[in-house]
Amino acid sequence: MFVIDYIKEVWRAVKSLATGMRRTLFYFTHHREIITQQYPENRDTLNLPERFKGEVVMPHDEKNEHRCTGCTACELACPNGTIKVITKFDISPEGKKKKAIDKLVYHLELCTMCNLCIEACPSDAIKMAQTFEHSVFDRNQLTKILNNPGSKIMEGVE
Amino acid sequence: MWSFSQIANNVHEWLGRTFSPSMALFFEMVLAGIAVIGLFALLGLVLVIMERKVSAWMQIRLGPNRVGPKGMLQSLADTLKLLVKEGLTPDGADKFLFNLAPFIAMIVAMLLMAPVAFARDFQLWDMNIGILYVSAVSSITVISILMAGWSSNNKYSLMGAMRSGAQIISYELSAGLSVLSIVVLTGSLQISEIVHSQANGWWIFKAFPTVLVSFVTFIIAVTAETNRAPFDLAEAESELTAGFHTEYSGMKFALFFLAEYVNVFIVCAIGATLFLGGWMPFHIGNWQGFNHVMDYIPSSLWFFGKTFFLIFVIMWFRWTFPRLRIDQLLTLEWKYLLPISMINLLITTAIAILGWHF
Amino acid sequence: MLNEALKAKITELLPEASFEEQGQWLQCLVAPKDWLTLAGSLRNLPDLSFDYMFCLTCIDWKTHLSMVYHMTSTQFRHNLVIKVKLDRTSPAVDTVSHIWRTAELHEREVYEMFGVLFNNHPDLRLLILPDGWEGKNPLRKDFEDPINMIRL
Amino acid sequence: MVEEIGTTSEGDLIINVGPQHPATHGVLHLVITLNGETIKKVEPHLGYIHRSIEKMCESLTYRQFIYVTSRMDYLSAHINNHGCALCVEKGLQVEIPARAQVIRVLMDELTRIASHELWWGAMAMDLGAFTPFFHAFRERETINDIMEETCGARLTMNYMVPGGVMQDLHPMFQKRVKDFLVLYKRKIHEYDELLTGNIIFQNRMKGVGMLDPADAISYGCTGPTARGSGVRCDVRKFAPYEVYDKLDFEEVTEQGCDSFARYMVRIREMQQSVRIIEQLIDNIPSGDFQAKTKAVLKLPKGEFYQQVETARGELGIYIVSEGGTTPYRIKFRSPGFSNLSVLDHIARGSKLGDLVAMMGTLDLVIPDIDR
Repeated sequence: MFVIDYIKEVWRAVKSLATGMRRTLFYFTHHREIITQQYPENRDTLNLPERFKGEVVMPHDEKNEHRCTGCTACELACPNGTIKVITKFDISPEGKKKKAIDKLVYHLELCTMCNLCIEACPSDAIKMAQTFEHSVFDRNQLTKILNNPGSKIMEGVE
Repeated sequence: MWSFSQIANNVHEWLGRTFSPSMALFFEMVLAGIAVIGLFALLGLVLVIMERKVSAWMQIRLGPNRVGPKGMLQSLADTLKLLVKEGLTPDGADKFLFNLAPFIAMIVAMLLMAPVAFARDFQLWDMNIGILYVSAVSSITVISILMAGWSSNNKYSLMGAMRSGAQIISYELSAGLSVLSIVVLTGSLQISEIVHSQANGWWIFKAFPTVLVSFVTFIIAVTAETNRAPFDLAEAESELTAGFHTEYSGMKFALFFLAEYVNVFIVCAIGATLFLGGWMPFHIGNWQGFNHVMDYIPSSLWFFGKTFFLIFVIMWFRWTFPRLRIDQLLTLEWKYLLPISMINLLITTAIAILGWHF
Repeated sequence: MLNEALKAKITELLPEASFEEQGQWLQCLVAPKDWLTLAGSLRNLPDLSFDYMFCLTCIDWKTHLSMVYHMTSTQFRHNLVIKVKLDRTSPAVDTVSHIWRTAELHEREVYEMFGVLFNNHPDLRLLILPDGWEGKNPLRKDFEDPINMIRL
Repeated sequence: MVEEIGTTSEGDLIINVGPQHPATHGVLHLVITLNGETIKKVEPHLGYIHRSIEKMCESLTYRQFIYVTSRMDYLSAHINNHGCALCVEKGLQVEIPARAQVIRVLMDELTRIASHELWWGAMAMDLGAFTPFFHAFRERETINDIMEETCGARLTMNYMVPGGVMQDLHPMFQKRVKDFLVLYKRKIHEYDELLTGNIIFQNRMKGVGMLDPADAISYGCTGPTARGSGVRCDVRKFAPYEVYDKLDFEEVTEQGCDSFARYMVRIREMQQSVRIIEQLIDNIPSGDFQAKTKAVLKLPKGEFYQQVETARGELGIYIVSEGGTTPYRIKFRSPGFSNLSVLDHIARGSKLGDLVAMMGTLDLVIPDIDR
């Protein structure tokens, strides 16, 4: 009958709305479900996974030595021209000329964190750091030189 | 006992002693004006922060929490921001109407404050046609919206205004009809009499099924009338960016914003007065002890408690439901709310005549 | 339908069509003037019913352009690749946008990217490039953007 | 005044939706001709985010070009990368280790769930319900955390390489995925309570944007858009890649042909993805995660086409190789581009409010359309 169908329709509609309202009331009263992270405050407890790709860095040991041979594999692997390897020739104690890096220039502003350079590196000289707060006021500060001044290649890395 | 009415009486007596009667009346009007503007600003701040907190908790967020203790001063900071913002007027706009519209919206909201009974014997103007006044004045809101939408010279604004016009005019009907059922039961249009008629129980309990239906209809209709979601088609941000106030910025936008919240407060206050007994405390039959405890709670608290509960319900709607489409909005009014409230009014009238309520 | 049967069927429809045996699907080379009639029969013959054209593009071979149409039948799941060789200076081919509606936007894309004119296309305007774009077609091999060219 | 605000001679109103508009989720520009509230014509203007990825790829090597494709359909970045890797592998004819295959499928399905979660929230927001957005993001964040732990990034992972995957799974991966499945199953009924069952929502979706199956095929619609019209077009079923042919899952189709059917397809597809993950998560074979490939990849002369099923539909990668280290021509047949083309067809005659519902259920990702 028309009237009964009409009432049923209204009842169904009200019920469906009430179901939704019950769900939002549940969250309104259950503050434990809140998932907001308060970012600058939780900096100390913020744990980024060790694989997080934030920035390319070159680890140096305590003797200020790195593992980079200057083979330019990373430069070739990079799709954006982010890395420029500037090489020089060291004179070894035996008087032999040996290729080494002068500067490894890294343009953070061009980097897409694709990890291809890390994969390409034969001597594990570079890795991804877990930093992520990269904002600076001057774009030039994003161009970084990865090797420390005065650093040299580790013994035994070819 | 300390109460609003006592303060008002003291002020009135003091003014009467110190000045001539006409000067006293003038000062009283100034004081009332200041009080209304102050309440207006305060309500804006409180309701905005309330809305933001309610929405945040329903959306498993924290909400504003940076400015002031627990973010309670956030809306103050926002107001400051809106005040110092540049108020832009678009080139092709009708400048006079464009600038006038937000003021009309605000004046309407202020006018509506007049008959609201905030506490026992505390009312700006207890006119004998209080309910009629409220429903008459509240429909002027649509003019400000139409004015804003038309004068902005923006297609989104115009569409928002047109939608809003259709919506407010249709929902006036069922809001009026549901209010009428209380008028029928009390036999008076005067707010104070309606409140006093609920001394032995609120209408929502006294004539249970029919008044409950008119209460639900009233809440739905006023949600639509104040352009709140799920009936916010005039603003419909995913369709019309911001609807009728797309082109407004700075303080003019803030006035619209404020007027919306004050309108919500007023319709909830009217709803609380009509259906939930206004400032009348909650009494249960002959439980003298319980009733005395209830009487100790100040009447203004009762009033604001009920009003804010209704405001919460309206916010609850907003943060739960998706928006209706324009044709569905009108279908809901003309095919569901209007017949239901008409039949309901008939039954209520029968109940009132036969005296079948408590 | 298997590739051999498909080949026989197309040869029957269009004796001039030649075939290439490379890639995963049957490739068929068609002259621009024959394309429209072949397309209609490919779409409408009940035992072919290539109703779904999933890829429409163009390749610039420096000497000529070739339109590549990948199509399949949602009913039989057999695939066919049609190639139409076009002249590079004034490339033009009949539109198939009324046969496969998806071709309408794809042909507009090819039009602006390669400069291929589609005869009888209902709405052949620039789609992706900004209005008033002048100069060469970006996906051609000799295109060089004087300002923003990416050099790696 | 009427002339000033842009009308046609018949009195129709022409409005620009976008390029900056809350409903377009990006820089899509639609020029809409309206008669009152009724839509007469929708005309897309594209290109605001066109980066010519196809041209860029012509100068990138076969290892390098994969990362660019994450930027096309950024919500199914894994699946885009997967398709490219598969296409290159097809040319190289390398055998991919079983472990890598399973990892790839797991990642694809997690991506699909994450993408549909975002779609669900964003579509609810288009319709004016804000709360579901945050609820959807709660589950999506969990997936993003899993991705971050294993792949090192949350959105553009670049995890697939020709021959396998870049790194092995994180030791915690299995546990985290199982935790996610528990969370997901606990929360999935809330989606129905909040949105699916809601009468307002159903009225907004049912009978809106009717797309009949023949049109869906003719317009080249794929993915949930076409499956909502009952077209069986799941690449995972008709041209299975990796281990999909060994898996037990349904191809979700609905017969409704309207927006609600497309909505339900996506909701049910998430459950099928959960089913796939459940089958695989305890059966990840041990072994290499990457096949041995040469340092410099060279594809033989020829043409290679690979289809994959992204969250939005069929992505086709068409590589034309001249035998060098870079592709001669590459074409991405993006699902969004074809799905967008149907918008004008289904929107005519409906209300302006329906347009957002339709755009929501077409699940448009603008960089995928523009490329």
